[in-house]
Amino acid sequence: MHYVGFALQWLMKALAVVLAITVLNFLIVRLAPGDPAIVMAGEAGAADSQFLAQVRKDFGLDRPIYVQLATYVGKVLTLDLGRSYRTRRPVGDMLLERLPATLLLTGTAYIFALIVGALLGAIAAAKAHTFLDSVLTAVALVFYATPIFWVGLLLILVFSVQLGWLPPFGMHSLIPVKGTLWQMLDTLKHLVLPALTLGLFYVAVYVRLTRASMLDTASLEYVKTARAKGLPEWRVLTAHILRTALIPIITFAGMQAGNLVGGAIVVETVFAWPGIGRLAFDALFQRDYNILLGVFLISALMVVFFNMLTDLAVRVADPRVGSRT
Amino acid sequence: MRRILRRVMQNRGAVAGGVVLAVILVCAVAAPLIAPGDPMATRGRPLLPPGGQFPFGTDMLGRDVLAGIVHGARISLLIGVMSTFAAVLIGVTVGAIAGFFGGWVDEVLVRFTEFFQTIPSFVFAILLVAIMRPGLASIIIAIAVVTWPPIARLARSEFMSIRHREFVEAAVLSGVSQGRIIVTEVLPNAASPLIVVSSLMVATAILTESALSFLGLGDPNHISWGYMVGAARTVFRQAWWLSVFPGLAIALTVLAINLVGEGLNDALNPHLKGRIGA
Amino acid sequence: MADSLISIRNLQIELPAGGDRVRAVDAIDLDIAPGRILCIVGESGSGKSMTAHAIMGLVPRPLRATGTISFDGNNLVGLSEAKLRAIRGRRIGMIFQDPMAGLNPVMRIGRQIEEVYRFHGVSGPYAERVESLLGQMGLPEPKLLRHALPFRLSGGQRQRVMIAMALALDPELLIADEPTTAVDVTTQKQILALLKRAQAQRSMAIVLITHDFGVVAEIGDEVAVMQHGRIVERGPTSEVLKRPRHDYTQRLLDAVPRLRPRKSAVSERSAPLLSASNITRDFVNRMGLLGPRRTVHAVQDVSFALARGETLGIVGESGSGKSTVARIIVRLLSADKGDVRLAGVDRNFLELRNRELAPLRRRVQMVFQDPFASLNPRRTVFEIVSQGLLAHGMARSEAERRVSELLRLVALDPSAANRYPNSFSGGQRQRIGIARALALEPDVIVADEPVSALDVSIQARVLELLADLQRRLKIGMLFITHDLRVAAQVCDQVAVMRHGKIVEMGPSAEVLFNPKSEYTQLLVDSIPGRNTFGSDVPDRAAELRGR
Amino acid sequence: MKTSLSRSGSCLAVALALVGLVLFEAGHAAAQPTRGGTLNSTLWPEPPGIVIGIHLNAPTLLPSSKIFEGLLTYDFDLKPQPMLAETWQVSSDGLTYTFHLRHNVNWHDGKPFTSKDVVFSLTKFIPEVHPRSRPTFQRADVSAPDDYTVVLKLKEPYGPMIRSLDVISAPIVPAHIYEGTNYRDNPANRHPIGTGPFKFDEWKSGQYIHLVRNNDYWQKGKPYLDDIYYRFIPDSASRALALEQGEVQLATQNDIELVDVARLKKLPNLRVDTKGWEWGSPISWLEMNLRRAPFKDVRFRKAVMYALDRNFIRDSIFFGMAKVATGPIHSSSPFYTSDVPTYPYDPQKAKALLDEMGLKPDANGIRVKVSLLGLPYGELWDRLSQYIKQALGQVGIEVTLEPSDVAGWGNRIANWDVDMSTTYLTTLSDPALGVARTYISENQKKGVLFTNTSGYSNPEVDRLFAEAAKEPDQAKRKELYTKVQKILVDDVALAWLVELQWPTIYDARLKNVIHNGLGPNDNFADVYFEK
Repeated sequence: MHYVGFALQWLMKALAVVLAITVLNFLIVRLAPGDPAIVMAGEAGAADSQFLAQVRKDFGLDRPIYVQLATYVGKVLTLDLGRSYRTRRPVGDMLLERLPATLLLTGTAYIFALIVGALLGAIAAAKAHTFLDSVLTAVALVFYATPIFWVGLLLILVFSVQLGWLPPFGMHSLIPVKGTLWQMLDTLKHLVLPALTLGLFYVAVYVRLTRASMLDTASLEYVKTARAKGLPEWRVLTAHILRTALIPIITFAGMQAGNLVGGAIVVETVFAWPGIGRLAFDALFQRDYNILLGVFLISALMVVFFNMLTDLAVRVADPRVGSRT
Repeated sequence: MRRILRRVMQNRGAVAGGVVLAVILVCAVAAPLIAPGDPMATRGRPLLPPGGQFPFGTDMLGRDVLAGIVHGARISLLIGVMSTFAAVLIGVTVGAIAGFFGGWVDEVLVRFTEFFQTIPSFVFAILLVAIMRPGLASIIIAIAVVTWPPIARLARSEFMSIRHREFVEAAVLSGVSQGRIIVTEVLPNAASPLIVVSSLMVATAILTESALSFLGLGDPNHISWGYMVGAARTVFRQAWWLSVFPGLAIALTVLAINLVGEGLNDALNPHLKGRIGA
Repeated sequence: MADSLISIRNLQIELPAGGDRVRAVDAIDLDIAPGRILCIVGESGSGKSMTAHAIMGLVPRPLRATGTISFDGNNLVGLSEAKLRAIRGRRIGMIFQDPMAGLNPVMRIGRQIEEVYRFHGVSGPYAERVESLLGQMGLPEPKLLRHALPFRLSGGQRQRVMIAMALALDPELLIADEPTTAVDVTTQKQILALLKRAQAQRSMAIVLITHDFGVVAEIGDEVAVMQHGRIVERGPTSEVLKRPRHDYTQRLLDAVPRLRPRKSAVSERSAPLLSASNITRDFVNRMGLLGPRRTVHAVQDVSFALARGETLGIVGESGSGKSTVARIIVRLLSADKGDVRLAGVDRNFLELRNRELAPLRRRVQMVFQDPFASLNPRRTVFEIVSQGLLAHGMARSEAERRVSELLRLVALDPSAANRYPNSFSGGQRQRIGIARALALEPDVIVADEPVSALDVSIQARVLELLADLQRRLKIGMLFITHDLRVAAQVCDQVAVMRHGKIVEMGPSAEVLFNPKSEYTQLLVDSIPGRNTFGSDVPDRAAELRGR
Repeated sequence: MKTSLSRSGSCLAVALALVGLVLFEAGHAAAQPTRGGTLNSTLWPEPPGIVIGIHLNAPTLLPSSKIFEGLLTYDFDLKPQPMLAETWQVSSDGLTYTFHLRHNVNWHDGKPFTSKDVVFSLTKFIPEVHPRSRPTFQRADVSAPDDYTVVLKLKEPYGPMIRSLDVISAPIVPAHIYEGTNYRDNPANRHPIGTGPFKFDEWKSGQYIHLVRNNDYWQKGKPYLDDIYYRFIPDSASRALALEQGEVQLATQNDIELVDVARLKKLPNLRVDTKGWEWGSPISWLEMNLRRAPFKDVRFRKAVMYALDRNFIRDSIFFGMAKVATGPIHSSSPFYTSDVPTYPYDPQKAKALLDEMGLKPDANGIRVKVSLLGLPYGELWDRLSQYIKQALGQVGIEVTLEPSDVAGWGNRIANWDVDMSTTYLTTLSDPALGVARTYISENQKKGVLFTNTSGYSNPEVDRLFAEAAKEPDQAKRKELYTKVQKILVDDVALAWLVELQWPTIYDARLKNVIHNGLGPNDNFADVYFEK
């Protein structure tokens, strides 16, 4: 496997894609009516032309678009994502502060969904067309069909309001807990409900995908050979059917991984989770272009990175890919 | 066609889904008959619990929740179907051209599709709605622009595989023009997987609309389920019926569409229905 | 038979409602003697494969087998999973038809073979046990092969690995479901020889399912003929082939193409209708942007000429480039180099661009191999056959008349015009394909393996139709096939191709019966059951004189 | 000492509180402010900054007013009270203001507070960054005869001056930190240095702002609280939940949806207070673009007033947390008069006026079609727009709601690209500061929000406002403002709806939360948890 060639190819592609995205996003974001100065004036309940002119001059909003674009791309290449109009803080810092929260939430939900979903999907496929199968598929469908925020609010109502087992929102409890271990435990306790809300939807997706993929693989000829060899059913199911059925699932999971950034806005809103999904949402309404572009950039990098990872994973899982004689 | 219908009927889930969908379609079409008058008009005291004159209760402006659900069906389905139709139109065109002609055309279009996937789809939808001033049209366009890439990828792979089938080559030899070949030879055979996927997309579109309304980007001039659940969020605790009924309506519709989609899928490509046991 | 290994009594397998038959297997009784090779022969859909699967308990749900298959004291039908598993792979081995799909694509060869040992309680290191097994099967460098993945092996090699797996624990019975149907003639000969040797060494029984009487003649000690789920005849191979008692068996035997020289109908060769010279085409594939380039020389400098009313056969094994040549001639594939001249056209047919190409394209049409893939399932027969006519501007009413005429020409009832392809059998579909090819009154028809997907009996009738049409319409025909017997029966001239080159070309009687290159000789010798069916060609000298 | 209210649901909380109540009543007289305790308050949206002046957003004011202080503060009747200025005199001609500063006051970094800081704040810092107070302090020459005395000299008397020295209009910032730097980018903005009772400790983006007690505060023994957490919770339902469960003890302004406030009011462990907005005096109105056809005609504007049932708005939209507005000036202002034309809910009169204008209803009862750009500040304002559309619809005015987000809304109003729009604005402590800007002709500045965007222009009104601003005699000013109110209301310059009374909701055991005109924006020096 010529890894150098592969890595080089990925690097070139990543750079080109990210640059193209940055430019296009820069232009798209500016299409939204109004600008940060108006928003800040609105919030302050006070403004005069000098205030508006001041804000716009400070951030070069008064200069022509292409000049703004050139400066922005120039800065991005030096890893400087510009500053937020509202808080005047460097966007890089703001994103770094909030990225771990998003990755923790979406990462946990993603892994939980992948494992539980694939497992349940495999069971449903193994027991295809039995009662258990229809129950699992029905439950998967229900979670696939219910709006995420609705599930979130219901979970809060049941588990934190009525039963009081879990905190309803936020990432840490109010009185800062001492000791890293306790803090970790505290964050985990806060993580359960939001990760569950986000996870349940994706569990449903993976159950259906795994089941269909396994049923497809089961009808292939070599499964019959495996049985003709007298292998026990569990061996046939795992080593032969599941092993190959995983390949389309890995591809799908790779695609989903790229979308981890934006996927959690609704959950971050309901659970007051300090992630960059909600940051992007607020930035959009505050027309804080640089933050929005920063989030888009991170998301683009993650998509390109995970695509590469998926390519690698698929090549490992399915040696036929890429080394066909 | 009768054969496909017969096979769909055998799938219990699809039948149940079909029945529920039919009820919802009836609501959407005959909304003014079932709940006459403007669903947005105040009818009674605000926040009345379900029962008596208002089987589903009233919202904070005293509007009848049942009327909202019946009329909401029309808007939610409209958004779901229209945005999916637009997405399928864009997706199939791009996918067909890329898949059928291949070469550099394919390369360019694949890059173009990939670009759309790098932007987090939901944030992009919100951005589009904000740009085009929130409203029905902008929601439909936003959802369509965000959901066409998967359809394009599917159409591309379908077209690529069918393009090399022998009956297509026979048509080429008979001197049939490429345009006609796409329409008469390739598209009909690529239709079945596309139908199944687009039925699932209608469901996802309705969910997206409800999420947009939840975040305050719904169109206040038209009552939709998403708008109702979004508006009810603040009184989630004491007026549970304001979000439960529309939420149920969304879930049921999406469930029904999925079941019908699954039934279609089994009917159109029966071998998929295979078994694991010998 | 008292000491039979397996005795099958009243075996029945129901078909789901709506099929064209009630039962796949209809109450058959069959005894399998130990240490002998029993061939079960029959056309597709005769239930032969289902019977084999029933023995192994692999009848796919929702079908269910009833009746008794007694083996070593218990009835395999309905036996508990645990007991069945103990037998499968240990006491009865099985191999299947398609080597390409028979092995797990993502698991190394060695591990797939180890599984047989591991899950039947054989402990200890497996390395050299597997390697010796692979060696016995005649596979090159077993040490390397153990770590290879299936897709690196050829079809023949994969079939040998499958056989190795089946024979790992020296089973008493090996069931082979059409083991050589999907491989080339030369490979088929080696595989049959391997099976015969393995059977002799292990004195085990083999049940071999096939549709080719040649294979039966080559390897079978006994034979059972099946039709519509019933056994119509059974007995020692030599007897059944010489004096078949049942007329169905007789009909099948007659339909088997003989390697008989063909009286060349064309007295002398008129001006060439189509002449091709120095056709070359390479295929380049590259892994990833910077991966190494691999070039395959599919067609190298091929030249030939085709006269009106004459059939030129191009014969060769898979990968010899014969299909590539065919597709280049009909302009479905572009050639790197090469010149093709149609009678009356002074330009190179390969270089014409769309406007000039369109009118000439109708003069060269093609008949495809797979009857099920060459007709668009979603269009009526009329639309399929008339698509060329309509595209060239013929009025619909005129086209309708022309289609009915064409259908009658290929011995199909004109009423078939408004039905869909899925309501026709393989043979009927191929006739529709031929009607489509004839619609534009072409000068040349390129037939790419037109009959290889059909059952023997139907094959014969379609070949007769082609020969008859060619005589009546004076068309030149380029006939691509891997089966020398079919080539001998149909072609006036024959060209033998190997690795993209023509190794030998000339009159079919000459090339096939007095081959100059020994590759052709190898091909001729590899024809299964050659001496049984070739008996009416005792002496080459006589055959030459017979001209 | 975090409140130990157990989480086992509200019924247990009721029992505990009842016991608490009894104790409270008995020991009322002897209640001494107890020291200690952590106050958790909700705060949303997360403020852009924490230095008053550089940012004037409501979320900035809440924490910042605990860190910085002004020369004065104001009681519920907006009478000036001492803060950094111990005593002060105003000359009879109203031109000279002299302030005597407190001694022994230190900045949080230990540096002493002197008149140099006041002069720097009033002459450099505020005119540069504070758009609202810029015109006020450009009128005055500020000098410091000695370290603890500051003198303001005016060219002409300016009524509102005495009421513009609170911490929000005139924050006193440390000269030694800001002098000579670019105020907006000064690193101190992220961890501000003030003189107030609480010091800045930490700001975790997306989570909370943490202030701790200033042990060296000039009011000895104060503040009573140990520290304050301002927690960012994006979802109003979650905020209400936090309050109910005692995880949070204070919620202000529109942190909680008004419909929830009505519910929370009944809970024994919570108190709701709508006072404390006198200084801000926010009024909500429906603005009509007088540059466009139907709105030019005063009869149409009167018809709109008659068509809106402002009692329904007060009760069903604002759930009683409001007062029907009669005119441009807030009822808590000394210059307010109720002797103005009134517009009771009278749809028939509205229809009569529309008929008089010649706007006859067509086949399905529609006389005219207009559009409304509703304030996009959450679900409350959506319902207000829905009601306006429905109410005007009943008299034949078909309203199309134009949904938008904050930036789009601000942009279209500032550029006069709208038929009607709803908004609310603080009219501040003096009409010259917070009212005139909306009605005087010369303040029509395209592209700038909160100016005279409705396009109303009346020379008489301009004259009255100018004169009233310069008039030193309070009685004369009241007379002038009464005339102005009569004209504006008769002219229906705007369709005033309600005076907003944002609720402050706090834990029953929290004392002195709202005890002056600044309400929750007071410096909380006196707030304590009763044992």
